[in-house]
Amino acid sequence: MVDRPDVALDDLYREVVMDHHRRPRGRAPLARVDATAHGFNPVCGDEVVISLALDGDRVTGAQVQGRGCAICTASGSMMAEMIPGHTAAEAEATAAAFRAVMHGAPAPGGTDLGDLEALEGVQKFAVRVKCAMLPWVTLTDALKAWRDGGNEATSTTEAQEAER
Amino acid sequence: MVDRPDVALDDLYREVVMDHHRRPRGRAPLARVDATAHGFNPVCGDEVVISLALDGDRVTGAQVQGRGCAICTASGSMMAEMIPGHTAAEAEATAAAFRAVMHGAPAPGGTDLGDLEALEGVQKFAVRVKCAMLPWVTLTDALKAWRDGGNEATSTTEAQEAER
Amino acid sequence: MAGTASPVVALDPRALRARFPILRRQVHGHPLVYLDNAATTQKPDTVLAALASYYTTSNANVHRGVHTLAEEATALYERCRSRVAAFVNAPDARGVVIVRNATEAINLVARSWGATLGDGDEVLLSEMEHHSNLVPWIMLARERGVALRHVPITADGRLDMAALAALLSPRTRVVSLTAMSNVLGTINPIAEIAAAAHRVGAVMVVDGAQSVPHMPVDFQSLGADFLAFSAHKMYGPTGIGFLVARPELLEAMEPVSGGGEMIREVRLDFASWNDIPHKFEAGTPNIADAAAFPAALDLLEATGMPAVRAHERELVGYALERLRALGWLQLHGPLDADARGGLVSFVDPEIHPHDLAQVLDTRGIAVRAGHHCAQPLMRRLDVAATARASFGIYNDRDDVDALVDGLVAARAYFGLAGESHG
Amino acid sequence: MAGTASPVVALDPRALRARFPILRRQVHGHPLVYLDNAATTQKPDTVLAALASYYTTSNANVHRGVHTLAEEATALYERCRSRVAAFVNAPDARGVVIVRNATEAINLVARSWGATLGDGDEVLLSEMEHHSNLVPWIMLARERGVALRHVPITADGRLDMAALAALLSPRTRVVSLTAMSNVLGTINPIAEIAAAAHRVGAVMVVDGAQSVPHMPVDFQSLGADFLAFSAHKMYGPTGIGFLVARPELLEAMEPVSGGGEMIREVRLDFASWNDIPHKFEAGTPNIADAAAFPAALDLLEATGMPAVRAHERELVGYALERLRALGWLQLHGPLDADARGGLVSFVDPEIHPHDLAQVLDTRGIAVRAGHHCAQPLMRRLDVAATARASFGIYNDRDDVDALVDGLVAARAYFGLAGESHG
Ligand SMILES: Cc1ncc(COP(=O)(O)O)c(C=O)c1O
Ligand SMILES: Cc1ncc(COP(=O)(O)O)c(C=O)c1O
Repeated sequence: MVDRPDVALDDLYREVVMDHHRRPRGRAPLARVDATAHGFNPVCGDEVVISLALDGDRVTGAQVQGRGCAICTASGSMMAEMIPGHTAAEAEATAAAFRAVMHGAPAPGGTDLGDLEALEGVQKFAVRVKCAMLPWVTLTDALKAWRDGGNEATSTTEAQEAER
Repeated sequence: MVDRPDVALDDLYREVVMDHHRRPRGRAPLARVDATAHGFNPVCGDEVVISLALDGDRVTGAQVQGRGCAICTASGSMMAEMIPGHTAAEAEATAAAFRAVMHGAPAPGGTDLGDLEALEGVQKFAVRVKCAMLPWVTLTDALKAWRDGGNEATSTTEAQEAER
Repeated sequence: MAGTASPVVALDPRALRARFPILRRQVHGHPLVYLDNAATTQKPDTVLAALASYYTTSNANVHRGVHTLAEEATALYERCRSRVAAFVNAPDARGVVIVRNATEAINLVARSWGATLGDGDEVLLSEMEHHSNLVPWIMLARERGVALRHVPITADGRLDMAALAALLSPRTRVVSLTAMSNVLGTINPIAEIAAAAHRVGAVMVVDGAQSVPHMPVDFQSLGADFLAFSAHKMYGPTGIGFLVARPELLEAMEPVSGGGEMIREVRLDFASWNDIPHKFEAGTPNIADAAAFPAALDLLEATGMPAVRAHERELVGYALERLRALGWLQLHGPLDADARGGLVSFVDPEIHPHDLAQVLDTRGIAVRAGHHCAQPLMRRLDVAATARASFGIYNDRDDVDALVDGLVAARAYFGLAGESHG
Repeated sequence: MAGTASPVVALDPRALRARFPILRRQVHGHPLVYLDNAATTQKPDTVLAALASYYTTSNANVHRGVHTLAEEATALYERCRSRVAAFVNAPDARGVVIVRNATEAINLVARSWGATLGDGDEVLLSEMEHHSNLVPWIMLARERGVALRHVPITADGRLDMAALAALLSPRTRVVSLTAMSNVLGTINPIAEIAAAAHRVGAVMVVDGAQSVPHMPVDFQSLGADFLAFSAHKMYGPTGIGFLVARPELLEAMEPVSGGGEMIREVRLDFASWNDIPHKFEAGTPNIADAAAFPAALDLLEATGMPAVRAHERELVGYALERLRALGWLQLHGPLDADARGGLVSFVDPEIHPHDLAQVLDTRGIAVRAGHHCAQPLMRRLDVAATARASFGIYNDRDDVDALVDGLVAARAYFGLAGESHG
């Protein structure tokens, strides 16, 4: 049997998480879309579509659509709140830091994860890590496609979470 | 674990069997060959070639060549001794009766198995049944090919012993 | 098995439960309530004992050895084949190919029998199929230009039989359908469909992954040409499954995998094949699990498949009733317990199935949440995922009650109204 | 494992033997002397315990479930993959595909990587290959017109390296060779051959069925592109084997089997694939045996593969010496123990191998008699069959002595002269 400390549900569904889940931010359509990506979790069928407005390399607006579980929805909502005002590179650094935390590593020094810290408990639930990562994996893809000159991408949690 | 009564080696290698094994009959070439078949046991690589001379539907001579284990050799030797003088149908009946015995059934009433009775003990050694049957399977094929108008056939113990 | 007309003796889930050591386990401080039997079932003590016995007394490689262990191992391995043949009333044990799972069985048919198909030929599937009965045919369509047709489902989750009749034509070469949906529970009228398939000259492939473990299945009276199922869904070990086929069809098929056991004669640049079923079993097979599986068949036969079906029919009826009474759930599949196997898929419109399963897990209740390897069906039902509770011989009404309590608790946990309307 | 430079601590076969329950069995009233390890090995108590533990605590289907058992089963299954990767020093666990056996692994390469080959391309094999490394390529040759070339063997049973060099050309797309012959025992210089294969742009496929269980094998320092082996030959369960590959190669390959687990997205007439290695693992895998196999790796790692090799090298040296001394046996393969693994094939010119094995069996000694799935090699050696004794970690000199006594007794039984010349 696998050693697994008993986990409380409240570790997963913290207050902040539930708040984002109930009133997800970033649902409103953007006036202009510079980058977009469609993310898909083949394990559970969850989908998100991330749309971004950029000014130079600074994200000015983010929309998160799709259907997902509480964790996925909350994670996307936090993202929509956090990244506008940041550069693409900063957003990517946040995604990387969040992935590190989800896989049990400490957040790289200096990264402020803000509300995302409330998702820290997800790391104890292996299957749910993909739920939390889906919006961020998709964001990374949207930014990559935007850099590469395209503006649309499709991604899955499997592809990017496989290395963990 | 499979229930398997303890078996003595002497059940397998009876005196008569050993005699046929040491001095196999029917090795001499025939003056005339009317039917022939090549038999092959893919489990162990044993091979026999049966050649028959026929007069009408009566077998007048049999040659058994090839390389095989003691059981296979003895069985072929007994065959070479038994079937000349018998009709094709009689030879086939003997083959059928011997197969029945090898698979644990009583010999059909009226069949005289002669020396073959000494191979009765083989039935307790599942893998070795194919060794004993190889010459007979091949004989059956030779006769079948002869009836069908051809005069050559190839057969394996797998093909004909599969139904057991 | 087939043809015994003895009256159905009700099974005793409590007595059966005692035979499954894992059911004494606690999960998060609660006794395990295992409701994920459609994914895989638990294993009785006798299967574990048979496994251990094989390895501690008779382990050897099969088919080629003279020594005692090899002979015993071969006999045990072949015994599995004949037991399986008898269990589904196959015409001949030579028609039983031992594979890894139902998926491999269907792939074998799609690849090997499928190699006789080409442009203009059609394969008829349905909207309720598991990926294992879709993807092999999609691969075949890509390779050989075969056209795939799909029987739609009705609003209550049954095959649309009128549409099926209209889709059958002389171009139809294969009809491949699940006998019981792993999402909707629907039991399909296979015998009727097989007869129709045969009338147009098609072969009938039956995905029995869900039916063989849960109801009497008679290969011959179904009129099946191929039947695929997995041991692990019928109280047997993982890693072993079966393709049961009419021997004549297997005779005509080419092997898809080459190696030891499956050959007759090999030269450096030439090989000929062994007889069926061996020509489809390349390499050392899963001997131990084959040796152990008959212990699972013993249990099912001693319980009686009619009794298994009656028990699960009763249980799914009770579950449907209690789940409907909650008032807030979407239930998928026919609401008539006679038309469905012992599983129920549901969606709480306000709680994602993943979250629901998570809450249930903290109460020791194991249900599955997801697309159940049926993405096209999810799309048809217009859901991303469902939660699914699926029953086995050891489940009883208490398990259903625990599930219902858990669903109510989940609503409370997520701050939603959750008054039972029942 | 790889790179540990600790001195080789000799293994203690008696202590190891105590770990294998079956070795306490009697056969025909004699203690079992198991000398058929090249066909399959016996299983230690820890593997049996791991199997039982999986089924009694964590059994569930993998990869798709939220519930605790599903999470545990998934972790155990994936742990097998990473343990195997570490054991052979693979660059990445994503390069480890879990299959049924070595045969399936080679078929996967021949079918999937082989689909990139065509007319004019060549596959280089050898005269000493097992059917499992011949037939998949024969099937490929039939389908795609690829030409097969075979490295001949020398009189003492080694690859003819000069001939190999001459056969390699830019047309050679695949070199697929056994690292250790299951008949001759010959250990082939794979690293050297892989380097030569890479120079002409071919991929190197290594049949590790006999080498991985019996000597240190380092995927990266061998320069292998693909490595195939079976758990059942290395003290693990039947029904599970591995294809270890460079991940880039797997990425570029198409799956050969479709179904659950291996997909990304499925529509009725379209499917896309999951990431490696999952895209090659369709359907419910052999979870229990994957969960149990690391216990066998524990034993091998604790013993140390250098110690395993040293033990078997010593034993085969002793066996060669004693068998030669009998004076009447034909021995096949190199006579130098450094050049061969722990097995020896022999023929008594006056007793057919089947009869020899039968006599040995009545004394409790299990050896294999037959063509050992190497018919072309038998033809090359001009024998119908050989007898083979193959060693494992629990065998010792007493077992060799019992074998030699049995061979003498067989001569007596068949009324042949059988004076030992040694
Ligand atoms: C050299 C070699 N290759 C391949 C195999 C095939 O192994 P398996 O039957 O486990 O697939 C064997 C064993 O029989 C072998 O000895
Ligand atoms: C209807 C149906 N078909 C096929 C399968 C595939 O079974 P397996 O994964 O054992 O191959 C399943 C189970 O997952 C199923 O429910």
